[in-house]
Amino acid sequence: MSETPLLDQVPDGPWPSFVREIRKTAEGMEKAKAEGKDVKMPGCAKGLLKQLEISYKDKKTHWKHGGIVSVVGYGGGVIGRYSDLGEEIPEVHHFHTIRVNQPAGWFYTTKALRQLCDAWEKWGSGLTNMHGSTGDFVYLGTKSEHLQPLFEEMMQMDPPFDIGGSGSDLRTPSACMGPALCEFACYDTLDLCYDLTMEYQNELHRPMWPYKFKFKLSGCPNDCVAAKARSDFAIIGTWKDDIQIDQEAVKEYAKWMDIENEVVKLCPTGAITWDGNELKIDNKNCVRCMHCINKMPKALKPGKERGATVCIGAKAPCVEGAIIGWVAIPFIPADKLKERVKEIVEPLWEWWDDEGKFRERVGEFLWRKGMGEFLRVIGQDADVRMIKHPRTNPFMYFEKSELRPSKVVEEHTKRGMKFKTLEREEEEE
Amino acid sequence: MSETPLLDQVPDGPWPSFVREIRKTAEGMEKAKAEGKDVKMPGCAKGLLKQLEISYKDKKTHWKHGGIVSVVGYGGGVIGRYSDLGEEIPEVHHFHTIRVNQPAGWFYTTKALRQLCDAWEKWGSGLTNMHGSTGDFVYLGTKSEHLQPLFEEMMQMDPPFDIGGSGSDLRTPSACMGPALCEFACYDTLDLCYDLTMEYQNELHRPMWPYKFKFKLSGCPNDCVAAKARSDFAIIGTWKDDIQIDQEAVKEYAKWMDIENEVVKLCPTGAITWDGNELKIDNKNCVRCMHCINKMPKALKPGKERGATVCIGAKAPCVEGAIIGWVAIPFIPADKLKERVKEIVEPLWEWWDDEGKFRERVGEFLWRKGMGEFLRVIGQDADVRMIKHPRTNPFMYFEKSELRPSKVVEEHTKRGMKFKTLEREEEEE
Amino acid sequence: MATEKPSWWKTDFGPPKYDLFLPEVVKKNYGKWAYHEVIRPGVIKRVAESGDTVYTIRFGTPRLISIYTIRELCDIADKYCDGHLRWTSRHNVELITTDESKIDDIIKEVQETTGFPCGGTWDAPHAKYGLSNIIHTQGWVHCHTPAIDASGIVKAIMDELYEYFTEMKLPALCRISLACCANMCGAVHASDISIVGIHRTPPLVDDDAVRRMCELPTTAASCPNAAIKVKAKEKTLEVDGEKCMFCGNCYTMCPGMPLFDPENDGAAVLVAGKVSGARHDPELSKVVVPWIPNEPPRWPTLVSTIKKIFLAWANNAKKHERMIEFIERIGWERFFELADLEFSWHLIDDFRVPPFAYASYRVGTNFRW
Amino acid sequence: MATEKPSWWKTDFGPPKYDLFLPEVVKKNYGKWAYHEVIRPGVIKRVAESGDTVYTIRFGTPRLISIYTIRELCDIADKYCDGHLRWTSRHNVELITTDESKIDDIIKEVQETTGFPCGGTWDAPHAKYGLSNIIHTQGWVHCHTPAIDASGIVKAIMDELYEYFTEMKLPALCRISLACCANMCGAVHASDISIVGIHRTPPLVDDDAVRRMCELPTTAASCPNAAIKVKAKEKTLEVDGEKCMFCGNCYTMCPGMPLFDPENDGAAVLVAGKVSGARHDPELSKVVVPWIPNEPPRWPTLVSTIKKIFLAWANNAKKHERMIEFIERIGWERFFELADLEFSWHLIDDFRVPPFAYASYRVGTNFRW
Ligand code: SRM
Ligand code: SRM
Ligand code: SRM
Ligand code: SRM
Ligand code: SF4
Ligand code: SF4
Ligand code: SF4
Ligand code: SF4
Ligand code: SF4
Ligand code: SF4
Ligand code: SF4
Ligand code: SF4
Repeated sequence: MSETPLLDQVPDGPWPSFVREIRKTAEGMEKAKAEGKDVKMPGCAKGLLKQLEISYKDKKTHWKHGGIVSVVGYGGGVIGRYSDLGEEIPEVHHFHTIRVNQPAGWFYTTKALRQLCDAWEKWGSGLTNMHGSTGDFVYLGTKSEHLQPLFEEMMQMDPPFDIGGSGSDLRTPSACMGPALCEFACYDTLDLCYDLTMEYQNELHRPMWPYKFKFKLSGCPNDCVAAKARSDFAIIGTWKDDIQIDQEAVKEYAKWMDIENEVVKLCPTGAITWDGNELKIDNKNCVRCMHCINKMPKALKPGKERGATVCIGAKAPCVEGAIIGWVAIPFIPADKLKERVKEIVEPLWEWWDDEGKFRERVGEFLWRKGMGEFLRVIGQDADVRMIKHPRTNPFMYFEKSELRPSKVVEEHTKRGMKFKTLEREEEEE
Repeated sequence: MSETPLLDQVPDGPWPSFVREIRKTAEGMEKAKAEGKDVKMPGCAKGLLKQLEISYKDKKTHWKHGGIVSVVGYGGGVIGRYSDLGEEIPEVHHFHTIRVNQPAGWFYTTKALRQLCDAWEKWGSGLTNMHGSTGDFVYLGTKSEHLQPLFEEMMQMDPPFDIGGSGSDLRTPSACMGPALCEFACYDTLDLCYDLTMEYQNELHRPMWPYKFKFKLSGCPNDCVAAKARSDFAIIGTWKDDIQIDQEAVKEYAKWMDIENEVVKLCPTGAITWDGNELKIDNKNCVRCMHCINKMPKALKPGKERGATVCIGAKAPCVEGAIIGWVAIPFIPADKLKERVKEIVEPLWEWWDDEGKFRERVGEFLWRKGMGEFLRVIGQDADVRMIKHPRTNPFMYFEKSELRPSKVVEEHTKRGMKFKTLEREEEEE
Repeated sequence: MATEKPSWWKTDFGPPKYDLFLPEVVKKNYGKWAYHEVIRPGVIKRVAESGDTVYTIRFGTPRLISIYTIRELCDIADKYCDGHLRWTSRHNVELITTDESKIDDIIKEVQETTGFPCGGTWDAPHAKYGLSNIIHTQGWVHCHTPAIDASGIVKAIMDELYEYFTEMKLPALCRISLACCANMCGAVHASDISIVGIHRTPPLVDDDAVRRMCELPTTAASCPNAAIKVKAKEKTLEVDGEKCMFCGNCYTMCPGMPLFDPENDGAAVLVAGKVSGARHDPELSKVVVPWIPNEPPRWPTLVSTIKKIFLAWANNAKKHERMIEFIERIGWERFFELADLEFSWHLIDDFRVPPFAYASYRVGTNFRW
Repeated sequence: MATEKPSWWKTDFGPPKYDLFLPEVVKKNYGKWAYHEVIRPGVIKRVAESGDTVYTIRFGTPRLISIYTIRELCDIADKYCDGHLRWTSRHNVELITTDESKIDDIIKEVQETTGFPCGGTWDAPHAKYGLSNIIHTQGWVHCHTPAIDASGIVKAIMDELYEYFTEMKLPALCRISLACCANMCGAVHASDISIVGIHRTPPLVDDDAVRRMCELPTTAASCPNAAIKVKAKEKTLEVDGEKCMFCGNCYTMCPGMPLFDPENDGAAVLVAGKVSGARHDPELSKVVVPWIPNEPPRWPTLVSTIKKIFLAWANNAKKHERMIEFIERIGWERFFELADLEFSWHLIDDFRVPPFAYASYRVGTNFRW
């Protein structure tokens, strides 16, 4: 009888099977070993199958908390993992993953990929995730003692591959394909992603903050990397001026497309009219949702005054509830993005690092501190575009500078009352 | 120069002036006194003018916290009020209000009103609020020593008038005119209001709960007493079956009304169609918002299966933020209302009384406790109509009875773990 | 006090039963009304299934009314209405008659005697809406916590918007309300336009009063922002001015915590609340102007701000489009422009209970320029 | 460790710059694409302003892939694509070519060698949408906190919905995702349909482990429901089972707080999240099925529930109408009926931070029967 009767049932059905991938790896690694290749963990994939079979039987995981494992000079990027069946299945006693910083947009050459495979055939399980949810290329399963030599091999690849983020640090930024392949891109996602990644190598590699922090970059509001839901700092391409219309191309579409029902009526603000001849957009009323552009890519294009909106705070539900990022900076022109993003994010980090609680994401931190303080920290004014609607309670703070001189204020001052202020560490400045 | 130069400016403009009312009262009271009537506080209205003038100059109130003042046998219904200018203006040193329980729907006879006026001319300031925000007829301003004799006079009126609520008790229920004058009423608001008021006289008159509790009754979702926003327990008339349509009357409207744009297109669920001849309503899709009925009262009527929805928890923003009541009981048939409302509200009060915190309104209490417990307390199942949308987090409670038998549950039980349960005081039953 | 009670003595007898006060025609047609028509501003004709007809004639009042005025109204009701009248849920008074021919006289007499104008109705079938009275509270006339007066402001605003009360020329219902402090004794938290009194300085602790009259832990606990510390040794309280957002809750609990400052108290303006279910779900009001100073007796800045907002809506809304519906159509961006208001950080919710604030942040990038 | 470093030694050198990996035609037309067309399921033709054309051919993968599979893909990319390929943000791989004639061969070879199907695209202009891959996480393959497996469930669901991947026959975009615990390492909180692993029994405190490995106050503080008490004397922790809602946060902090129960762990199902701004603002997902047991290896109950929900939408939605848009049109009442789901009290939010829950309660009475 098979050693893995439960897993044997998985390959049923047409969708590609992860069990088949693990088996293929197990066979490949054994064969490579047999062929005399330097394969340090030939039985690892097979070990994983064994453990997985037990999980399928027990209906629970058999992985334990990882200790801290890493490579020289780095504080993160490796997730330590140990099996609680270590004695029974020593092949997976250690089963750490390494997060390898993917190239922006996930473009690869076969040459680069083959190097990554070769190194992993030697030092690891031969299994990967392409890709992790944050965007990294993930090496899945190796031993502590292989981490360092593997990384040294990565340093020497052409081009070399570096390690991504984990722990309470900057996580590996990721970006949609943007200008590389997409006609909708309102700024250069790949370039900004690369630039931020390079600028913040230290923040990426040495956990130092109250909790993790994620950048994700999408070239337009379609948001093909789900930045709005999955990154503390989402940079979403957009535009400010008028949608570009090619009326001739609209007419081409009109030949077969039901423009009235599928475009005009689905515009969320009713900003479009179509008289059978000309498509008109009331741009003051357009919220740049992308629907009409998505429907008629040959005829419509984002405007020419392009840039990005920053949405802040997105995260999963632990601890305070899930957050979809909210608008923090309504617009940064495309040519100012590199500079402005840094000017915003650096004081934000400093502030959060100083005053954030342990395991408090930036979103939760801002809930606690209020957007007023955030704006002051990053030196920006409030914009109505930041809110769905204004506050529903009259419980507002006022700074002392906003008060009129009065006896009461005087008396408070005399008594040493500290008033609310949005200036940071006023006294120290 | 006038004693009240600031208040003198108020009567400017066409809207009726409260200053004029106060002056008229001051004059009337003095005159009555002069005519030999038994007027205990002839200078009171004038005193109020004086104090008000000072407030207008100082831009602040001159009323102080009230102590507890009341009438024999009652714990509430009187708001004690003292002037901080008591020495300067002794006429308003005491200035308590008495909340008089208005008749449901605010219908009066002149006979009744004249009695109320006569008693107030004798024992009070001669000023009233018609009506207070909660709905009471408010006697505005008298002295502690007049409270009891005044109330005794109220007892002897024909019909007698009783005192309303204040403090941490049931507040005076109020109701829209409903079936008395309105064709939309889906249940008898006046009758239910009277019935509840009579049933809960003790709760109304003797503060006993963690905080106040308000009933308001509207005969349909138009909600002409703002029950959804202003009462802990809002009883809103509604129906379950099909809107009644008189097609001939629709055609009458069609002669001058733009049915397509003003009715069909404004239906929030797009449930209406009009082909110029017949108006059709997809009743499965109707949310009974009332718009089409409001527009065509001669042609459309609520369905025949009538009753009410209970929305719970509404209140002003102190302390946790303002609440518009949410759906707690989607439907109670009209003929079951008297019975069911009591069956629901009594265990709710008991529970809130036991476990509510000081100054915690029912809405806030339910936020803290969860709707699951509420449903169990009132013995009802959850209904999808209670929510705008299901929860956005997976942090659900499960009762022990919902768990499957398992080793883990056994071990927990062995160790004495108390599991979540929605049964109340299980152990005591 | 526990002496023998007289024979007429009673308690808990409750309000008069409503049916004692209903006009005959109402009793007869109770629950059997067929339809209504607003035949002119202030006058509603109600027709029963039986064919019976009744007219209700509505008048605006200042709410604070004299017993002498009530008697005048009684005189008129006796003369024309068989002694029947009612008040509405918005401080208006309605005279009730079955005789159409008496309407003019009633209007004339009420107006002449009391000064109360006829109006405040709305006519949904014809999409002609009048402005009703302003729901309001006590203010400096009676309450101990107000940051603004109530009646004086209402008067100043209604003077300015008078024509909208007496005519029906608005595109939709517009409810205005006022509360003199954050306790919001009115439907301020769910009105198309509303005014709420706010303080802007923390309580100035009066140690003596605190010691005499307050329970320290309860008062401290009453603060939603945990801004109050008990100073156990000194037997008093201390306020953290950086945390206080001036709600007045502590003062409600304890007279030793006054937070009045004539120069800094004032009014916030809210918009876009709604109660009825018509077309759009009920909605909480939202703050659009953080603060306007107290300017008695006529509050010119506040009045002109309200009028600006009112007209921005009235002149641009579609038929039946209430404030929230209007703003959702044009967007808050455009509303602030149209109403010539300034958006500032105060208007972004940062009230203590954080996810509630978040529910008002804008997710996604769909906004207008 | 602080020995002399070799000459090639470096750290913080970052990822390869993207342009090193871009195909020639992409470099040339970078930022200058004119439009795209989905010429058949899986194949997108992209035309640049210059007139240059490139084809991307998309294949579904199980995400967990072998280096041997990657090498196979490399072989094919070398043969047809000048050595260029990319992955998408949803675990799909795309081969890139400028030569239309190679498309058939690429599809055939990838399918035959790796078993990866061509598809996963959508065509908004023609309103024909394919289902893309399921974003998912580690599950029993690698993580220490999962309540369910990831890959095995994804496989079972995609087997069932396969035709929707290879054909484009959906009315709108539908994103499915899975996370194996409430940490939600995926876009589960904002997907049209999603599955999340949940526990249902409180942590079974392992006193020894707690003493050895955990900081007591930090672990206690990590509980969002304040369900954990420090037993200072015993140097361990105690859980209040009446307050715990099984989030696993304490276990993430402390290995001594395992909350696994094979019989009671399982999956919750959420719907109606969304990320793009198209037509409708982004939305959080909402729980519609509180719990389905773990049934490895094929999870039949979970799979059939997902399919039921999926079809209720696919068969009834209008063009371009995503799950949230669909449900907002028909109402949650109707959705539960259509998808044959039971509404229960678990689905009413009661998570600790109260006003957040309230934001999901229905105010007003506008609902359907
Ligand atoms: C590997 C990966 C899942 C995957 O299979 O792809 C992953 C795996 C883990 N995540 Fe994650 N997260 C991964 C992307 C995410 C994402 C998605 C994203 O980044 O777009 C999220 C949701 C977005 C967010 O940041 O909130 C996510 C939210 C979490 C959380 C909850 C954080 C929160 O604030 O609520 C935790 C808990 C924690 O940090 O302690 C967590 C914790 C973990 C840990 C480290 C478990 C733990 O308790 O410490 C997991 C290690 C699993 C393992 O054994 O390998 N992971 N995690 C993803 C990273 C791969 C990569 O680098 O590409
Ligand atoms: C008289 C009246 C205002 C008016 O001018 O009409 C009034 C006056 C007061 N209200 Fe009120 N409330 C009045 C209706 C309301 C309403 C409206 C309603 O009932 O429809 C509300 C909002 C709805 C609600 O219940 O939340 C209301 C919400 C409050 C609150 C805040 C309660 C909360 O949970 O947030 C307080 C504060 C308190 O209870 O300590 C309050 C407290 C007060 C106090 C007793 C002041 C205090 O701090 O103790 C006021 C006495 C004023 C005075 O000197 O006469 N009043 N109060 C209304 C009662 C008259 C009547 O019986 O008809
Ligand atoms: C008299 C009064 C009830 C009472 O028992 O006192 C009343 C009477 C009527 N209301 Fe009302 N409503 C009354 C307060 C309200 C309130 C409460 C409030 O303002 O605080 C509301 C909720 C306001 C809100 O949503 O914020 C209210 C929302 C409605 C609506 C919904 C309109 C909308 O578009 O939202 C209708 C329907 C309509 O327009 O015909 C309505 C309809 C009506 C009708 C047509 C009902 C009928 O068939 O008789 C009545 C006459 C309307 C008119 O004046 O032309 N009534 N009505 C109240 C009049 C107050 C006043 O003096 O102005
Ligand atoms: C390849 C990829 C970007 C990448 O850098 O990897 C991509 C590519 C495209 N997306 Fe996307 N989207 C990709 C993930 C996403 C995501 C993220 C996600 O799913 O996690 C979203 C947000 C999903 C959400 O809202 O929950 C996303 C929402 C859209 C939309 C919005 C559709 C809508 O109705 O909401 C469009 C517009 C459209 O339909 O044309 C779009 C449009 C497009 C276009 C047409 C852009 C273009 O002109 O090339 C691309 C091809 C579509 C096709 O397959 O037919 N893309 N797209 C991602 C493909 C993943 C996959 O393998 O399936
Ligand atoms: S987010 Fe916009 S720019 Fe980026 S790939 Fe998607 S559609 Fe293109
Ligand atoms: S982008 Fe969206 S909002 Fe703007 S016109 Fe097009 S469909 Fe309307
Ligand atoms: S709430 Fe309905 S029934 Fe009552 S008066 Fe208003 S419209 Fe008539
Ligand atoms: S009552 Fe409202 S929801 Fe129902 S059909 Fe009429 S307009 Fe539509
Ligand atoms: S709103 Fe405030 S100040 Fe005004 S009456 Fe109510 S409690 Fe008093
Ligand atoms: S006014 Fe409100 S916030 Fe300020 S100290 Fe008092 S209770 Fe606290
Ligand atoms: S979702 Fe939970 S169980 Fe799954 S990988 Fe993330 S942390 Fe691990
Ligand atoms: S599982 Fe979550 S709720 Fe339960 S004790 Fe642990 S941290 Fe608290």
